[in-house]
Amino acid sequence: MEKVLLISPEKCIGCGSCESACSFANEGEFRPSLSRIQVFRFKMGINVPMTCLQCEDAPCASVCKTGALVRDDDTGVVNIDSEKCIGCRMCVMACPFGNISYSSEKKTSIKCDQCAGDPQCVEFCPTGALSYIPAEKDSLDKKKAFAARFATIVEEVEK
Amino acid sequence: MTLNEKDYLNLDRKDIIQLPMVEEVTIRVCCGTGCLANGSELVLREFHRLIQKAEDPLKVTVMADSTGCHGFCEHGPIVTIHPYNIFYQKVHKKDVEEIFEKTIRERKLVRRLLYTDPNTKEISMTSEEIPFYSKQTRKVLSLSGKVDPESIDSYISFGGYSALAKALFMDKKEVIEEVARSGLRGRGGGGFPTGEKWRSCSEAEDTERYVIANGDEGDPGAFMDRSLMEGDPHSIIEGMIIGGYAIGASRGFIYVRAEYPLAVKHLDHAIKEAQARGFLGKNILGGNFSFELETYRGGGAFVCGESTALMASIEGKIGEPRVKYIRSTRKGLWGKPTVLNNVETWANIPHIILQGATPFRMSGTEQSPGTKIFSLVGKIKNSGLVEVPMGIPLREIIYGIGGGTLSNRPFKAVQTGGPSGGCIPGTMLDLKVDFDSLTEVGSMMGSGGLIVMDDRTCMVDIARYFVDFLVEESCGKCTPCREGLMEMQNILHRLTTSRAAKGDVKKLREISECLPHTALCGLGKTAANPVISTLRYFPEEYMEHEEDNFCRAGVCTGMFSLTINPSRCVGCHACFRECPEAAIKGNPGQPHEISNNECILCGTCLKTCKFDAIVIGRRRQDDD
Amino acid sequence: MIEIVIDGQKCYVEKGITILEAAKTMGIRIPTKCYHPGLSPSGSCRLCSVEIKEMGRHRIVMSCMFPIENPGLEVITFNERIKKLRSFIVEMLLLRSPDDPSLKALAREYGIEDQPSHNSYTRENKCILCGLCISACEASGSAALSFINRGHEREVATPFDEPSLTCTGCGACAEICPVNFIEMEDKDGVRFIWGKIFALAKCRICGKYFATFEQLAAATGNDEPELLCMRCKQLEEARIIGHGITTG
Amino acid sequence: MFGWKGKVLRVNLTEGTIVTESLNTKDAKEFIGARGLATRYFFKEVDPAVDPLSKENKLLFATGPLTGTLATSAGRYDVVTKGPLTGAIAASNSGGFWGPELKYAGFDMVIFEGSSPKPVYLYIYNDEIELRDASHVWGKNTHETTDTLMSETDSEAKVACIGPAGENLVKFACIINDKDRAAGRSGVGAVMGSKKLKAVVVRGTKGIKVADKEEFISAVKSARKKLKEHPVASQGLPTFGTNVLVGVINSAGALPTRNFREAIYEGADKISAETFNSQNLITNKACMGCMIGCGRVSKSSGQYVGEGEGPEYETTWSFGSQCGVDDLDAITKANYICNELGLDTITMGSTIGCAMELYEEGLVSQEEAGYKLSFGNAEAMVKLTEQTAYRKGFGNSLAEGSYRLASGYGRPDLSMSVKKQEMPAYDPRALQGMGLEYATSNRGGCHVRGYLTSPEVLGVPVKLDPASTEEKPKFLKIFQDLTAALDSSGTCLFTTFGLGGADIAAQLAAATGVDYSEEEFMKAGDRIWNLERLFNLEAGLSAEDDNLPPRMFEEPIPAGPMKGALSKVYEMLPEYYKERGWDAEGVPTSEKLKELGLD
Repeated sequence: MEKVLLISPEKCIGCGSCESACSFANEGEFRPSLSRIQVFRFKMGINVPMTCLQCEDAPCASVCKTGALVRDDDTGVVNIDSEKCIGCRMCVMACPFGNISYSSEKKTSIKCDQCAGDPQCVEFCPTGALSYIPAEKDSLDKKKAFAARFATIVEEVEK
Repeated sequence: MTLNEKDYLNLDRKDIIQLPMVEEVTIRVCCGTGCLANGSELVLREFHRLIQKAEDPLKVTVMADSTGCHGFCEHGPIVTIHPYNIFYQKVHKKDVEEIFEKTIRERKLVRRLLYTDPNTKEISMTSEEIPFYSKQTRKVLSLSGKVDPESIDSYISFGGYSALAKALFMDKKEVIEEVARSGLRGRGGGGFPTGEKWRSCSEAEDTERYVIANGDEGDPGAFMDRSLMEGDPHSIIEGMIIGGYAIGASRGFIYVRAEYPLAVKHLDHAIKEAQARGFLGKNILGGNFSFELETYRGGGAFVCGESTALMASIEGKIGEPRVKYIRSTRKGLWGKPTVLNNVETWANIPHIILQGATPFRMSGTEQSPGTKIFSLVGKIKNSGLVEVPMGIPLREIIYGIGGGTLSNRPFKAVQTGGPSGGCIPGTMLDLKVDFDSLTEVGSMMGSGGLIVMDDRTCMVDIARYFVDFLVEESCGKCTPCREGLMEMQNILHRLTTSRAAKGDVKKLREISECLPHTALCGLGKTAANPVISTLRYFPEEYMEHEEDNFCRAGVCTGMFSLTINPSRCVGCHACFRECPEAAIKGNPGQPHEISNNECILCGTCLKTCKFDAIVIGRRRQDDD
Repeated sequence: MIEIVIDGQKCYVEKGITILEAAKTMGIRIPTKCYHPGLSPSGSCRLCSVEIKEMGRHRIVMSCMFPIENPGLEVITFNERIKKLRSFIVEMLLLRSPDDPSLKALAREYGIEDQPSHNSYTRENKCILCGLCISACEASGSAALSFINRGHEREVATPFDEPSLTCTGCGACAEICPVNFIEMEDKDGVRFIWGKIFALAKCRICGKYFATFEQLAAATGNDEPELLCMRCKQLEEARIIGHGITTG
Repeated sequence: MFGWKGKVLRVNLTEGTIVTESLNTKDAKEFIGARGLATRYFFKEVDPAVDPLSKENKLLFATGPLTGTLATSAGRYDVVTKGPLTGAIAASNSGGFWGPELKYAGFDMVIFEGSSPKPVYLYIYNDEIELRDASHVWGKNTHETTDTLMSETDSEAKVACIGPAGENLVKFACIINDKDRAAGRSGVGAVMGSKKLKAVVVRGTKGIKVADKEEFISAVKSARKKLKEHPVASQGLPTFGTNVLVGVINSAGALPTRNFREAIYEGADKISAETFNSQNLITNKACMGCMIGCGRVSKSSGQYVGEGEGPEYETTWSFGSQCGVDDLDAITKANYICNELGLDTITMGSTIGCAMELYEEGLVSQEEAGYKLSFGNAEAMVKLTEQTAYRKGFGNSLAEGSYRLASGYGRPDLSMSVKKQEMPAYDPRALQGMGLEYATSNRGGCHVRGYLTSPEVLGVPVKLDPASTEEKPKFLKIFQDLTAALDSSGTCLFTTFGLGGADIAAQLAAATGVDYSEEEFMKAGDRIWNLERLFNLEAGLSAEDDNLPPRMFEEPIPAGPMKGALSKVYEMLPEYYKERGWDAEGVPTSEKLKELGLD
C-alpha cells in the first residue's frame, strides 16, 4: 500500500528532532548535516521541514546513469542504492527542490527513502508536523497542495 | 682439411650435368620477407631485365615470377628454376647474369649457388635433396614457394578452390562433421578442437555470425603465419569461406599483424581476385551462400593476438583483453557467435575438405592429427620454417631437419610456444612434439616457435629475455600481469646483473605461481611460463645466480671468470684481436692467457674462440 | 532461481548474477578494487578471485564477472589458495600505491608485512589503474577519460593529454577513485581537474561556488540554469512554503 | 567516545593560540559535562580569588554528553566562569542550537584564556578553527552581529555573542546565542567583553555516537512518552510558555511586586499569559531536539513596537510587577532590548525596580535618573534598559546591578539580591523552600538551582506547603543535586516536570556507556554542588552569604494569601547544612568530600 509522508509546516516548532532521528536511523549517529530531512527556520517562528517529495517523474532518477536512483512503483518511493552512486552529483543539480544532497565523506548522494516504510522523522516529530499516512485521495491532495505552494507563490511573485 | 671421395664425385657430377632441353623455363624468385630483405626483388628485376634485353633469341620461353616464402630463409634469397627444379640459394643480383648465361643458355648448374650440407658436405641440386626439405612433410606449405601469391590463376592451377566447390555441395553440418572427424586442433596454440568450435558456434542462437582469422603473429622469431599469408593467401581465404558456409556466417575478418604490410597487400589482392571470380560476395558460385571477407590491420600490440583483445580491436575499441566467462562461439565479435581460428588452421581446411578427414589423420598422432608448421630458430644450423607431422620427436626436428646446433655445442634446451611457452631441457630430446606432450612437460605448442639453445645459453637470461618482451607487450589492464611481470623483470634483471637479493628466486617462484591463476587473458596467464619452465628444469642455475653470483653459461656479464685452457688453445690469436680491453696476452701460435686484472668479463672471447679453449669458471670471492 | 553452493551453504540465486553479487546476498565479503556496483565490471584488478567447482573441475575465477548460469555450481570464497592469490594482488597493488589506507588495511587482513621485501621501485603515480574513473566518466556520458600507453606505462588520461572537450568537471572520477589519486581543486571560483579549468557557478544566495556551469547545464537540460546551490534551492523552496503559511 | 566528543578546544586570546586537547575522561565521568565538568576544569585552572574581569579569569563554553542527541530537550550548554556580578562561580545555561552545533563540530568544550588586545571572534568549522577580527561587529547588537557573522562564515553557522552590554562590561551582561537564547545570569557576557571576544561562531557537520543505540533510543522513547503525557510539558509550556506562572504565582500570593514590597500584583491579569497570548504571541518554538517548545515568538506594538522572542515569566515579572509596570508591550520591548543588547532580564528589571524604590525614597533624583522614576513608569524602564547597555547617564549606575547601586546610596538593604545577584520572581517569604534555594544558591539569587516552586506551588512531583519549612532542606538538596546533574548532562530543566533522575540517568548511561544509575547520577549532582561550594568558599564567600535581603525577615508580606509571611531561612539552614554533610559554618566536611571523591 502506497503511503505518503505528509509535511504540515504550520505545526512545526523547529526542534529538529526529525533531523536527529533521521541521521540516527540512517547513519547511526546524531548528525543533522546528513539528515535526509532538513528544517528551515525563518523569522516569526515559521519552520519548514523539507524532504524528498518522491516525485512520480523524478528528475533525480532520470539523470542517474548508474541506476543508483530508482523509483519503486509499489511504494512510490525513489530509492537510492548508495553502492551504485558514482558521485557525479547530477541528481543534486537536477532536483528542482534541493531535496537530494551529496556527501563527499560517504561518497554517495543521500535522500529520503522513508526508512523503508517506518519513517523515523515521523516517529519523533512531537507536533504532528510530519505524518505518514495511506495515500488516499485526501492525503494525496494535501501532498499536492504542499507541492503546489511553490507554484502559486511563484506565480504571485511574478505578477 | 680434405674433402672425401664422395665430395669429389658429387662435385664433378653436379658440375658436368647437362640439363635437358625444354620449351619453357620458369624462374621463381622467392619474395618472402626474408628473401626480400636480402635483395630478392633486385634479383627478380635483374632476371626481367635480362629476359627482355636477351639479344640472341632464346631457344626457350623464359618467365620470371615471384613466389611466397620457401621457408629456408637462412639461405635466401632463393631462386628455383623449373621444370628442372633447381634450387639456388643465397642468390644476389650479381649472380643473376651467371645463372642466366649458364643455366638458361648453357643448361648447366652454377655449383656455388647450390646448397651444401654443412655436416655431410653433400651438394643438392633440388630442394627435395636437401635434408631440411626432405625430412619435412609439407602439406599446408605445399604451395608456398610454388604458387604465385598474387595470382588466383596460379592457385587454381594447383587445384585451388576445388575444396570450396566441394564444400558448397555438402550440407553445412556435413562440413562441420568432416572437420570434426579430422581431429584438427587450433594451430594458434590453444589446440582446441576446431570442429567442436564450429559446431558450438553454429548451434548458438543468433541472427548473425562471424569468422575471423587470427594473423596477429607476435611471438619473437615466429613467422609461419606471415609466410602463409604472404605466400599462399588463397588457402586461408578458401578455408574461411568454407568455415563461413559451415557455421552460417556472412562476414569474415582476417586480422593481420600491423607489421605485415606485404601480407595485407597479398590478402587484399587475393580477396579482390576471389570476388571477381565469384568465390566471395553474393551467391558464391551461383548458390545461396553469400560471404564477405575483409582484412583488418592489427593494433600493433602483441596482446591483440589474444582473442578477446583482437575482437575488441576489430570492434574499433582499444585492443585490450576482456574478461569473458562466456565463449566467443556464443558471444564474440559484437556479441555475436564467432569462430576465431588461426590462419594456419584455416589453411588446413581446404586439404581436409578436399581429401577428407581420414587422409588428414594419416599424419600426426591420434590426439593431434595432421602437420604443424614450426619456425626453427636460435643456435641451429638450418633455421627456417618447417612443417612436420604432429608427434615427431624433437630430435628429428633439431638434428634431422635443423642439422644440429651451431658449432656443434651441446644442446641444452629448446623454447617452444614463444614467450608464453616454456623451455624443454636437452634430456627430453626424444619427446614427441604434439599439443598434449608439450603441455605435459610444462611448455606449449603455442603458434609453433622453436628456439634452440646450447650450453652457452643462460637459462636465467633467457627467462629475462622473454619477460622483457612480455613486459613490453603487456597491455597493462590487469594487475598481476602489469605489476607481477614488472616485478619478475626486476628480479630477473637483478639476478643477471650481480645484484641479486636473498629470496629473489623464492619471490620469483611465488609470483610465477600466482600469475597463471590471476591474470586476465591468455597472454597474462601464460606469461610466467618462461620462468616456470626454466625454474623447473634449471633451478640450480637460478640458485647460482642468486647465491653465488655465477652464470655458468658465461652470458651474464661479470658473473663468471674466464681462463684459457692451454691444451686447447692453438694460438689462433682471434680472441686477442677481439678483446676490447686487450686483456688477452700471447703470441700467435702459442697458448694465450687472460689477464684477470684487465678482463671485464664481457664474454667476447667466448664467442670468438672456435676451439672451446676458453673456460668459464666461478668468480673468486675477492673479485668484487 | 538456481541452486548453488557457496562456502558449503546451499542457496538460491537468480540466474545470470555474478558470484560476487550472490556472495553479497549471503553476507560474504569478497575484497574488490576495480568493482563498483553502479558500473559494468572490468575485471581488471583481479582481487576478487574465488575457487569454483563446476562439472568436477576446480578453477579460479573472478567473482565480479563470473555469471552463475548452471545449477550445482560450488563456490569457495576463501581458502589458502585464494588467500595466496589475493595476497599477491594486494602486494602488487601496494607497489603502486604503498600509502593507501584501504590497501594497507587489506594487507594487514591478508597478513602481508608492511614493506614488501622485494619492493624494488616506487612510483610517483599512485594510480592503481583500476579504471573506475574511466567507467564512471563513461557512465556519466562524458567519456573524457581513457587509458593510454601499454603495460607498466599505462595511465589514465584525457585524449592527447589535452583538456577534454566533453568533461563537465563533475568530479565523479575523483570521487570514485579508490586511492584518492585524482586531483580536483576548487579555488577562487575555479575548478581544476584533468588539466581543464572550469568556472564555477556561484550560488546567488549564499555565494558559495557549487558546481561547474557545464554540469549544471547537463543536469538541468537548461543552458541558463538557476544559480542556486542545493542547500539554497531547498531554502528558497522552504521560504516559499513558509511564506504560504503566513499569507494563507 | 560515545556521548562526549572527547575533545576540548583551548583558545588563548592573549597569544592568539588555539589548541585541541583530549577530554579528561575521568573528570567527564564524575562531573558529566557542561556545568559540572566545566566547573571542574575551571576550578583546577583558575584561582578562585581571581578578579572576574581580569585576563586571569577564564571563560568556558561547555556542552553535556547528551547535548545534540535525541535525548529529551538536549539542546543545552553552560558558560562557566567567575561571575563579575557575584564574585561567585557562574554557570549560565542556555538552549537554542549553539550547544549542539559545537558538538557537531567535534568539541565538548571551549576554554577561553587571557584577553585579546583587539576585538575578535572565534570561528569553528569542524576542525578548522580560527580567531578572526571582530572590529566591524564591535558595538553592534546581538542580532546584527549574528547576521553579519553568519553571512561572512556559513549560512548555517550558529552564533553565540555579546551585545554592547558585554562590551561595556555591564555587570550582568549575558551571552546571546541564536539571537534570542541567553546564557543570562551573573554577568558572563561581561567576562566575554573583558576578553574582547565578541562571538563564538560554530558550524559542525560531524555526528554524535552513542554507546548502545537500541538502549538509548528506547530510553529516549520512554522519556519522551512521559513528557508527552505530562500536562505541563505537553500543554502548559507549549501553549503559554513560562508566563503561565504569572497567574499561578500571583494567586499563590508570591508574585514579588514593586521591589518585593508586596507579593500580589493588581495588574497581574494585564501581564498574564492569556493576555500575552492574545496580544503578543505569534507562535511557539523549540530549541534543538526539544518536544516541549516553550519558546515564545512574539511581537510588541504601539510605542513599543518590535519583534522577537520572549519574554519568559521571570522577565515578565522583572519588568512587570517588580517595576509596577502592567504594559505587556513595554515589558516585551524591554525584553527585546535585553536580548539585542545582551542584558540579563532578571537583574535588569530588578535593578530598575530597586532604582524606582530608591527614587521613591528620594535617594535618586529625577535629574540623576533622567526620568520620574516612580514605580510603573514603563517608558523610563524601557529607556533605562537601553541606556544601561551603553552605560549612558543613569544607566551607568544601573549597569552595576542593584546591590552596588543601592549600596551607593547607603541602602544595600534595598537590593533584592543574594550574593549580589537579584532574586527572581518568587517571593521567598511566601515560598519558604524557594527562600532557602535563593540563600544557598551557589551563584546567588536564582530560581533554577533547585526549583522548589514546583512542589510548593505546582505540586510536582508532590505538593508541599509553601509556608512550612518542613522537609524543605531535604527536598532542596535533592532538587539541587538533580538540577546540577541534569544541567551537566546537557538536557533542559523543564523536562523535570515529567521526568525524574532515573529517566535522565537511563538516557545518559545508554549514550555514554558509563554505568550511571539514578544513584550515581544524583551523586554526581551532589559532587558538582559541593565543588561549586568549595570554589565559592575559596573565593571568599562564607555561610554569611547564605542569606536573603533584610526585608525578607523584617517586612512581612503586606497582603494576599501569604499576608504576614516572613522568611524562615535561618531556621532551615542548619538542617540544610546537615543534609548536605557540611559543618555548621557551611563548609563541606572532609568525610563528605571523601565520599564524593573531592578530597
